[in-house]
Amino acid sequence: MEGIDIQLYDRKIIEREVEAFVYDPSCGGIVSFVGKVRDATQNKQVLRLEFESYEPMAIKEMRKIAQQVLERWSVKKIAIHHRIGVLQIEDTAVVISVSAPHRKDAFVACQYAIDTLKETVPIWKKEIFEDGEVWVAAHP
Amino acid sequence: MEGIDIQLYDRKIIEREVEAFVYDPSCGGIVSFVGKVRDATQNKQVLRLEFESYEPMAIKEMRKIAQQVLERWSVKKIAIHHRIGVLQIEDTAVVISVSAPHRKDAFVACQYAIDTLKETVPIWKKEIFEDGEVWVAAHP
Amino acid sequence: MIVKVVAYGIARDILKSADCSIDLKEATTIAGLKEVLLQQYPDFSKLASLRFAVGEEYQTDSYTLVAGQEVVIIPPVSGG
Amino acid sequence: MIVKVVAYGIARDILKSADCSIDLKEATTIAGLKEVLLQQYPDFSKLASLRFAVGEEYQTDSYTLVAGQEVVIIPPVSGG
Repeated sequence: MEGIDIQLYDRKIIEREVEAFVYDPSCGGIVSFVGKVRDATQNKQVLRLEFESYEPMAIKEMRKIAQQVLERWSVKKIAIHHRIGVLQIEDTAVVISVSAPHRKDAFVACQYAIDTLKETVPIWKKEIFEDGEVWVAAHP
Repeated sequence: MEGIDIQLYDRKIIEREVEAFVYDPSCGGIVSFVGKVRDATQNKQVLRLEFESYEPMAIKEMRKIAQQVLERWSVKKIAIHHRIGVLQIEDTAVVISVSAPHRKDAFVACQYAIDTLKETVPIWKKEIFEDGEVWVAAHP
Repeated sequence: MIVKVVAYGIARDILKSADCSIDLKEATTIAGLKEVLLQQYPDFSKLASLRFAVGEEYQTDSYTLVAGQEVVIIPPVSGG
Repeated sequence: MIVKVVAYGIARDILKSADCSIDLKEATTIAGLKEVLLQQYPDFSKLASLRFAVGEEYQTDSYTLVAGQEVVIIPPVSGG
Protein backbone atom coordinates (compact mmCIF):
# COMPACT_ATOMS: atom_id res chain seq x y z
CA MET A 1 0.00 0.00 0.00
CA GLU A 2 1.24 3.44 -0.88
CA GLY A 3 2.25 5.62 2.03
CA ILE A 4 3.62 2.76 4.15
CA ASP A 5 7.26 1.91 4.89
CA ILE A 6 7.82 -1.07 7.21
CA GLN A 7 11.32 -2.26 7.97
CA LEU A 8 12.92 -4.71 10.40
CA TYR A 9 16.70 -4.93 10.34
CA ASP A 10 19.87 -5.58 12.28
CA ARG A 11 21.64 -2.22 11.89
CA LYS A 12 21.50 1.28 13.35
CA ILE A 13 18.22 3.11 12.70
CA ILE A 14 18.85 6.49 11.06
CA GLU A 15 15.93 8.56 12.29
CA ARG A 16 16.00 11.07 9.46
CA GLU A 17 15.59 8.25 6.94
CA VAL A 18 12.38 7.15 8.64
CA GLU A 19 11.06 10.69 8.74
CA ALA A 20 12.18 11.45 5.19
CA PHE A 21 9.81 8.77 3.89
CA VAL A 22 6.72 10.32 5.50
CA TYR A 23 7.39 13.90 4.52
CA ASP A 24 4.83 15.15 2.03
CA PRO A 25 4.41 18.72 0.77
CA SER A 26 0.70 18.60 1.68
CA CYS A 27 1.50 17.88 5.33
CA GLY A 28 2.22 20.58 7.86
CA GLY A 29 3.05 18.21 10.67
CA ILE A 30 5.14 15.12 11.34
CA VAL A 31 5.02 13.32 14.68
CA SER A 32 7.73 10.80 15.50
CA PHE A 33 8.21 8.35 18.34
CA VAL A 34 11.72 7.14 19.11
CA GLY A 35 12.04 4.16 21.45
CA LYS A 36 15.41 3.90 23.15
CA VAL A 37 17.02 1.22 25.28
CA ARG A 38 16.90 2.35 28.91
CA ASP A 39 19.88 2.05 31.21
CA ALA A 40 18.46 0.02 34.06
CA THR A 41 15.57 -2.26 34.95
CA GLN A 42 14.72 -2.36 38.63
CA ASN A 43 18.08 -0.78 39.44
CA LYS A 44 20.06 -3.59 37.85
CA GLN A 45 22.63 -2.49 35.29
CA VAL A 46 21.81 -3.85 31.85
CA LEU A 47 24.93 -4.87 29.90
CA ARG A 48 23.20 -5.24 26.52
CA LEU A 49 19.92 -6.32 24.95
CA GLU A 50 19.11 -8.93 22.39
CA PHE A 51 16.04 -8.48 20.20
CA GLU A 52 14.67 -11.34 18.15
CA SER A 53 11.57 -11.59 16.00
CA TYR A 54 9.36 -13.99 14.13
CA GLU A 55 10.25 -11.93 11.12
CA PRO A 56 7.57 -12.54 8.46
CA MET A 57 4.77 -12.22 10.99
CA ALA A 58 6.36 -9.20 12.68
CA ILE A 59 6.43 -7.39 9.34
CA LYS A 60 2.85 -8.47 8.62
CA GLU A 61 1.64 -7.19 12.01
CA MET A 62 3.48 -3.88 11.61
CA ARG A 63 1.93 -3.51 8.16
CA LYS A 64 -1.54 -4.14 9.67
CA ILE A 65 -0.96 -1.35 12.17
CA ALA A 66 0.09 1.00 9.36
CA GLN A 67 -2.98 0.13 7.30
CA GLN A 68 -5.27 0.69 10.30
CA VAL A 69 -3.65 4.08 10.84
CA LEU A 70 -4.24 5.14 7.22
CA GLU A 71 -7.86 3.95 7.40
CA ARG A 72 -8.77 5.49 10.74
CA TRP A 73 -7.16 8.91 10.60
CA SER A 74 -6.42 11.57 8.00
CA VAL A 75 -2.82 10.51 7.75
CA LYS A 76 -0.73 10.75 4.60
CA LYS A 77 2.17 8.41 5.33
CA ILE A 78 3.55 6.21 8.09
CA ALA A 79 6.95 4.59 8.52
CA ILE A 80 7.87 2.00 11.15
CA HIS A 81 11.47 0.82 11.46
CA HIS A 82 12.31 -1.72 14.17
CA ARG A 83 15.76 -2.97 14.95
CA ILE A 84 16.66 -6.53 15.97
CA GLY A 85 19.92 -8.15 17.05
CA VAL A 86 22.23 -6.94 19.81
CA LEU A 87 21.57 -3.42 21.11
CA GLN A 88 23.51 -1.34 23.60
CA ILE A 89 22.18 1.17 26.12
CA GLU A 90 21.17 4.39 24.31
CA ASP A 91 20.58 2.57 21.01
CA THR A 92 17.31 3.22 19.19
CA ALA A 93 15.08 0.15 19.05
CA VAL A 94 12.17 1.60 17.09
CA VAL A 95 11.18 4.76 15.20
CA ILE A 96 7.63 5.50 14.07
CA SER A 97 6.93 8.62 11.98
CA VAL A 98 3.52 9.82 10.83
CA SER A 99 2.68 12.76 8.56
CA ALA A 100 -0.72 14.40 8.33
CA PRO A 101 -2.25 17.63 7.07
CA HIS A 102 -3.44 18.28 10.64
CA ARG A 103 -1.15 17.63 13.55
CA LYS A 104 -3.83 16.18 15.84
CA ASP A 105 -4.25 13.19 13.53
CA ALA A 106 -0.49 12.67 13.45
CA PHE A 107 -0.26 12.62 17.27
CA VAL A 108 -3.16 10.20 17.77
CA ALA A 109 -2.04 7.90 14.97
CA CYS A 110 1.59 7.76 16.11
CA GLN A 111 0.56 6.91 19.67
CA TYR A 112 -1.85 4.23 18.45
CA ALA A 113 0.92 2.72 16.33
CA ILE A 114 3.45 2.35 19.15
CA ASP A 115 0.82 1.18 21.68
CA THR A 116 -0.40 -1.50 19.28
CA LEU A 117 3.10 -2.54 18.22
CA LYS A 118 3.93 -3.29 21.84
CA GLU A 119 0.88 -5.56 22.10
CA THR A 120 0.80 -7.45 18.84
CA VAL A 121 4.13 -7.52 16.99
CA PRO A 122 6.11 -10.73 17.64
CA ILE A 123 9.41 -9.22 18.74
CA TRP A 124 11.12 -10.26 21.96
CA LYS A 125 13.69 -8.45 24.03
CA LYS A 126 16.15 -10.13 26.37
CA GLU A 127 18.05 -8.09 28.94
CA ILE A 128 21.54 -9.35 29.71
CA PHE A 129 22.88 -8.57 33.20
CA GLU A 130 26.21 -9.34 34.85
CA ASP A 131 24.62 -12.31 36.62
CA GLY A 132 21.96 -13.55 34.24
CA GLU A 133 19.37 -12.66 31.64
CA VAL A 134 15.64 -11.98 31.48
CA TRP A 135 13.05 -12.06 28.69
CA VAL A 136 11.28 -8.73 29.20
CA ALA A 137 7.56 -8.89 30.07
CA ALA A 138 7.49 -12.69 29.90
CA HIS A 139 6.20 -13.13 33.43
CA PRO A 140 3.33 -11.28 35.13
CA MET B 1 15.89 25.62 34.32
CA GLU B 2 17.60 22.31 33.71
CA GLY B 3 16.05 20.12 31.06
CA ILE B 4 14.96 23.01 28.81
CA ASP B 5 16.50 24.09 25.50
CA ILE B 6 14.76 27.02 23.77
CA GLN B 7 16.17 28.44 20.56
CA LEU B 8 15.02 30.92 17.93
CA TYR B 9 17.29 31.43 14.95
CA ASP B 10 17.60 32.24 11.28
CA ARG B 11 19.23 29.04 9.97
CA LYS B 12 18.24 25.49 9.09
CA ILE B 13 16.93 23.43 12.01
CA ILE B 14 18.86 20.18 12.37
CA GLU B 15 16.28 17.85 13.88
CA ARG B 16 18.75 15.45 15.43
CA GLU B 17 20.33 18.34 17.37
CA VAL B 18 16.97 19.12 18.95
CA GLU B 19 16.36 15.51 19.82
CA ALA B 20 19.92 14.96 21.02
CA PHE B 21 19.32 17.50 23.80
CA VAL B 22 16.32 15.66 25.23
CA TYR B 23 17.78 12.19 25.17
CA ASP B 24 18.31 10.83 28.65
CA PRO B 25 19.33 7.29 29.62
CA SER B 26 16.36 7.10 32.03
CA CYS B 27 13.88 7.74 29.20
CA GLY B 28 12.50 5.01 27.02
CA GLY B 29 10.58 7.33 24.75
CA ILE B 30 11.08 10.54 22.80
CA VAL B 31 8.20 12.21 20.96
CA SER B 32 8.97 14.90 18.39
CA PHE B 33 6.81 17.26 16.39
CA VAL B 34 8.22 18.70 13.17
CA GLY B 35 6.32 21.61 11.62
CA LYS B 36 6.97 22.04 7.91
CA VAL B 37 6.05 24.77 5.45
CA ARG B 38 3.17 23.48 3.32
CA ASP B 39 3.10 23.94 -0.44
CA ALA B 40 -0.19 25.72 -0.90
CA THR B 41 -2.80 27.77 0.94
CA GLN B 42 -6.26 27.63 -0.59
CA ASN B 43 -4.79 26.27 -3.80
CA LYS B 44 -2.52 29.26 -4.32
CA GLN B 45 1.15 28.47 -4.88
CA VAL B 46 3.30 29.88 -2.10
CA LEU B 47 6.65 31.23 -3.37
CA ARG B 48 8.27 31.61 0.03
CA LEU B 49 7.47 32.49 3.64
CA GLU B 50 8.85 35.13 5.93
CA PHE B 51 8.78 34.53 9.67
CA GLU B 52 9.38 37.35 12.11
CA SER B 53 9.20 37.43 15.89
CA TYR B 54 9.19 39.72 18.87
CA GLU B 55 12.27 37.86 19.89
CA PRO B 56 12.76 38.36 23.65
CA MET B 57 9.07 37.75 24.35
CA ALA B 58 8.91 34.79 21.95
CA ILE B 59 11.75 33.12 23.84
CA LYS B 60 10.11 33.95 27.16
CA GLU B 61 6.77 32.47 26.05
CA MET B 62 8.43 29.32 24.69
CA ARG B 63 10.28 28.96 27.99
CA LYS B 64 6.97 29.27 29.87
CA ILE B 65 5.53 26.44 27.80
CA ALA B 66 8.57 24.29 28.55
CA GLN B 67 8.31 25.01 32.29
CA GLN B 68 4.59 24.16 32.29
CA VAL B 69 5.38 20.88 30.54
CA LEU B 70 8.00 19.92 33.14
CA GLU B 71 5.61 20.83 35.96
CA ARG B 72 2.50 19.10 34.62
CA TRP B 73 3.84 15.82 33.28
CA SER B 74 6.57 13.33 34.17
CA VAL B 75 8.82 14.67 31.47
CA LYS B 76 12.61 14.69 31.71
CA LYS B 77 13.58 17.22 29.05
CA ILE B 78 12.05 19.41 26.36
CA ALA B 79 13.62 21.28 23.46
CA ILE B 80 11.86 23.83 21.24
CA HIS B 81 13.70 25.26 18.22
CA HIS B 82 11.84 27.76 16.03
CA ARG B 83 13.21 29.24 12.85
CA ILE B 84 12.68 32.81 11.65
CA GLY B 85 13.64 34.63 8.45
CA VAL B 86 12.93 33.48 4.91
CA LEU B 87 11.74 29.87 4.51
CA GLN B 88 11.08 27.85 1.39
CA ILE B 89 8.47 25.14 0.84
CA GLU B 90 9.55 21.94 2.64
CA ASP B 91 11.67 23.84 5.14
CA THR B 92 11.22 23.02 8.81
CA ALA B 93 9.76 25.91 10.80
CA VAL B 94 9.68 24.32 14.25
CA VAL B 95 10.83 21.19 16.05
CA ILE B 96 9.66 20.21 19.54
CA SER B 97 11.15 17.14 21.24
CA VAL B 98 10.10 15.72 24.59
CA SER B 99 11.64 12.82 26.52
CA ALA B 100 9.90 10.93 29.30
CA PRO B 101 10.25 7.65 31.16
CA HIS B 102 6.73 6.76 29.94
CA ARG B 103 5.73 7.48 26.37
CA LYS B 104 2.19 8.63 27.19
CA ASP B 105 3.56 11.66 29.03
CA ALA B 106 5.82 12.48 26.10
CA PHE B 107 2.93 12.40 23.63
CA VAL B 108 0.59 14.56 25.73
CA ALA B 109 3.33 17.06 26.60
CA CYS B 110 4.59 17.43 23.02
CA GLN B 111 1.07 18.07 21.74
CA TYR B 112 0.40 20.59 24.50
CA ALA B 113 3.62 22.40 23.63
CA ILE B 114 2.88 22.85 19.92
CA ASP B 115 -0.81 23.71 20.54
CA THR B 116 0.17 26.38 23.06
CA LEU B 117 3.05 27.71 20.95
CA LYS B 118 0.59 28.39 18.14
CA GLU B 119 -1.61 30.40 20.52
CA THR B 120 0.80 32.39 22.61
CA VAL B 121 4.27 32.79 21.09
CA PRO B 122 4.71 36.12 19.24
CA ILE B 123 5.92 34.81 15.89
CA TRP B 124 4.29 35.87 12.61
CA LYS B 125 4.33 34.17 9.24
CA LYS B 126 3.81 35.95 5.94
CA GLU B 127 3.04 33.95 2.80
CA ILE B 128 4.42 35.45 -0.40
CA PHE B 129 2.50 34.63 -3.60
CA GLU B 130 3.12 35.58 -7.23
CA ASP B 131 0.53 38.35 -6.91
CA GLY B 132 0.73 39.48 -3.31
CA GLU B 133 1.33 38.51 0.30
CA VAL B 134 -0.72 37.54 3.35
CA TRP B 135 -0.05 37.53 7.09
CA VAL B 136 -1.26 34.06 8.06
CA ALA B 137 -4.21 33.89 10.50
CA ALA B 138 -4.40 37.69 10.82
CA HIS B 139 -8.01 37.90 9.73
CA PRO B 140 -10.94 35.75 10.91
CA MET C 1 1.37 61.34 28.62
CA ILE C 2 3.37 59.73 25.83
CA VAL C 3 3.65 55.99 25.38
CA LYS C 4 5.69 54.27 22.72
CA VAL C 5 3.81 51.74 20.61
CA VAL C 6 5.80 49.01 18.86
CA ALA C 7 4.23 46.91 16.11
CA TYR C 8 5.03 43.55 14.50
CA GLY C 9 3.58 41.64 11.57
CA ILE C 10 0.34 42.98 10.17
CA ALA C 11 0.17 45.56 12.99
CA ARG C 12 3.28 47.20 11.53
CA ASP C 13 1.64 47.28 8.10
CA ILE C 14 -1.50 48.90 9.57
CA LEU C 15 0.53 51.41 11.56
CA LYS C 16 2.75 51.95 8.48
CA SER C 17 5.64 52.03 10.93
CA ALA C 18 7.50 49.71 13.30
CA ASP C 19 6.77 52.11 16.16
CA CYS C 20 5.20 55.44 17.02
CA SER C 21 4.49 57.69 19.97
CA ILE C 22 0.91 58.15 21.11
CA ASP C 23 -0.35 60.90 23.39
CA LEU C 24 -2.80 59.52 25.96
CA LYS C 25 -4.59 60.84 29.03
CA GLU C 26 -2.89 59.96 32.34
CA ALA C 27 -3.79 56.50 33.67
CA THR C 28 -5.09 55.23 30.37
CA THR C 29 -5.53 51.45 30.37
CA ILE C 30 -4.72 48.97 27.61
CA ALA C 31 -8.46 49.11 26.78
CA GLY C 32 -8.17 52.88 26.39
CA LEU C 33 -5.13 52.59 24.14
CA LYS C 34 -6.98 50.04 22.03
CA GLU C 35 -9.86 52.49 21.53
CA VAL C 36 -7.47 55.23 20.41
CA LEU C 37 -5.72 52.88 18.00
CA LEU C 38 -8.99 51.59 16.53
CA GLN C 39 -10.12 55.18 15.96
CA GLN C 40 -6.88 56.26 14.28
CA TYR C 41 -6.31 52.95 12.39
CA PRO C 42 -9.69 51.29 11.68
CA ASP C 43 -7.97 48.31 10.03
CA PHE C 44 -7.11 46.98 13.49
CA SER C 45 -10.81 46.12 13.88
CA LYS C 46 -10.51 43.60 11.02
CA LEU C 47 -7.99 41.43 12.87
CA ALA C 48 -8.95 38.07 14.38
CA SER C 49 -7.48 39.20 17.71
CA LEU C 50 -5.51 42.09 19.17
CA ARG C 51 -3.36 41.68 22.25
CA PHE C 52 -0.83 43.94 23.95
CA ALA C 53 2.39 43.28 25.80
CA VAL C 54 4.31 45.40 28.29
CA GLY C 55 7.64 44.21 29.68
CA GLU C 56 7.60 41.18 27.39
CA GLU C 57 4.37 39.90 28.99
CA TYR C 58 0.79 39.88 27.76
CA GLN C 59 -1.32 42.42 29.67
CA THR C 60 -5.08 42.48 30.14
CA ASP C 61 -7.46 45.32 29.18
CA SER C 62 -7.39 46.69 32.73
CA TYR C 63 -3.61 47.18 32.83
CA THR C 64 -2.90 50.88 33.49
CA LEU C 65 -0.18 52.51 31.43
CA VAL C 66 2.30 55.08 32.70
CA ALA C 67 4.19 57.77 30.79
CA GLY C 68 7.16 56.56 28.77
CA GLN C 69 6.09 52.93 28.72
CA GLU C 70 6.64 50.79 25.69
CA VAL C 71 3.56 48.84 24.58
CA VAL C 72 3.88 46.13 21.94
CA ILE C 73 0.90 45.38 19.70
CA ILE C 74 0.52 41.61 19.24
CA PRO C 75 -1.65 40.80 16.23
CA PRO C 76 -2.78 37.16 15.71
CA VAL C 77 0.30 34.96 16.03
CA SER C 78 1.07 32.31 13.41
CA GLY C 79 4.23 30.54 14.48
CA GLY C 80 4.78 26.81 14.38
CA MET D 1 -1.41 -36.55 13.76
CA ILE D 2 1.89 -34.70 13.88
CA VAL D 3 2.14 -30.88 14.04
CA LYS D 4 5.34 -28.92 14.09
CA VAL D 5 5.70 -26.45 16.94
CA VAL D 6 8.08 -23.50 16.52
CA ALA D 7 9.17 -21.43 19.49
CA TYR D 8 10.66 -17.96 19.94
CA GLY D 9 11.95 -16.06 22.94
CA ILE D 10 11.25 -17.59 26.31
CA ALA D 11 9.11 -20.28 24.64
CA ARG D 12 12.25 -21.61 23.00
CA ASP D 13 14.01 -21.69 26.37
CA ILE D 14 11.09 -23.60 27.93
CA LEU D 15 10.92 -26.04 25.02
CA LYS D 16 14.74 -26.27 25.09
CA SER D 17 14.53 -26.23 21.30
CA ALA D 18 13.58 -23.87 18.49
CA ASP D 19 11.05 -26.42 17.24
CA CYS D 20 9.68 -29.90 17.87
CA SER D 21 7.09 -32.31 16.56
CA ILE D 22 4.06 -33.10 18.72
CA ASP D 23 1.71 -36.01 18.28
CA LEU D 24 -1.92 -34.93 18.73
CA LYS D 25 -5.34 -36.51 18.26
CA GLU D 26 -7.00 -35.65 14.93
CA ALA D 27 -8.87 -32.33 14.96
CA THR D 28 -7.11 -31.00 18.05
CA THR D 29 -7.69 -27.28 18.52
CA ILE D 30 -5.19 -24.63 19.64
CA ALA D 31 -6.76 -25.02 23.11
CA GLY D 32 -5.98 -28.74 22.98
CA LEU D 33 -2.39 -28.13 21.92
CA LYS D 34 -2.02 -25.64 24.77
CA GLU D 35 -3.14 -28.29 27.27
CA VAL D 36 -0.61 -30.80 25.95
CA LEU D 37 2.17 -28.22 26.08
CA LEU D 38 1.28 -27.13 29.62
CA GLN D 39 1.35 -30.75 30.73
CA GLN D 40 4.71 -31.51 29.12
CA TYR D 41 6.28 -28.12 29.90
CA PRO D 42 4.69 -26.71 33.10
CA ASP D 43 6.82 -23.52 32.83
CA PHE D 44 4.46 -22.27 30.10
CA SER D 45 1.86 -21.70 32.84
CA LYS D 46 4.13 -19.06 34.42
CA LEU D 47 4.01 -16.77 31.38
CA ALA D 48 1.97 -13.56 31.35
CA SER D 49 0.28 -14.71 28.14
CA LEU D 50 0.52 -17.51 25.60
CA ARG D 51 -0.68 -17.05 22.04
CA PHE D 52 -0.35 -19.16 18.92
CA ALA D 53 0.06 -18.34 15.24
CA VAL D 54 -0.60 -20.40 12.14
CA GLY D 55 0.18 -19.01 8.69
CA GLU D 56 1.73 -15.89 10.23
CA GLU D 57 -1.57 -14.92 11.88
CA TYR D 58 -2.73 -15.13 15.49
CA GLN D 59 -5.32 -17.90 15.93
CA THR D 60 -7.94 -18.29 18.65
CA ASP D 61 -8.36 -21.28 21.00
CA SER D 62 -11.05 -22.77 18.76
CA TYR D 63 -8.82 -22.98 15.67
CA THR D 64 -8.63 -26.64 14.57
CA LEU D 65 -5.23 -27.96 13.60
CA VAL D 66 -4.56 -30.38 10.77
CA ALA D 67 -1.71 -32.86 10.31
CA GLY D 68 1.60 -31.34 9.19
CA GLN D 69 0.70 -27.81 10.19
CA GLU D 70 3.26 -25.50 11.68
CA VAL D 71 2.17 -23.72 14.85
CA VAL D 72 4.24 -20.89 16.28
CA ILE D 73 4.18 -20.29 20.02
CA ILE D 74 4.03 -16.55 20.74
CA PRO D 75 5.06 -15.78 24.33
CA PRO D 76 4.51 -12.22 25.68
CA VAL D 77 5.95 -9.81 23.11
CA SER D 78 8.29 -7.00 24.18
CA GLY D 79 9.18 -5.01 21.08
CA GLY D 80 9.32 -1.24 20.83
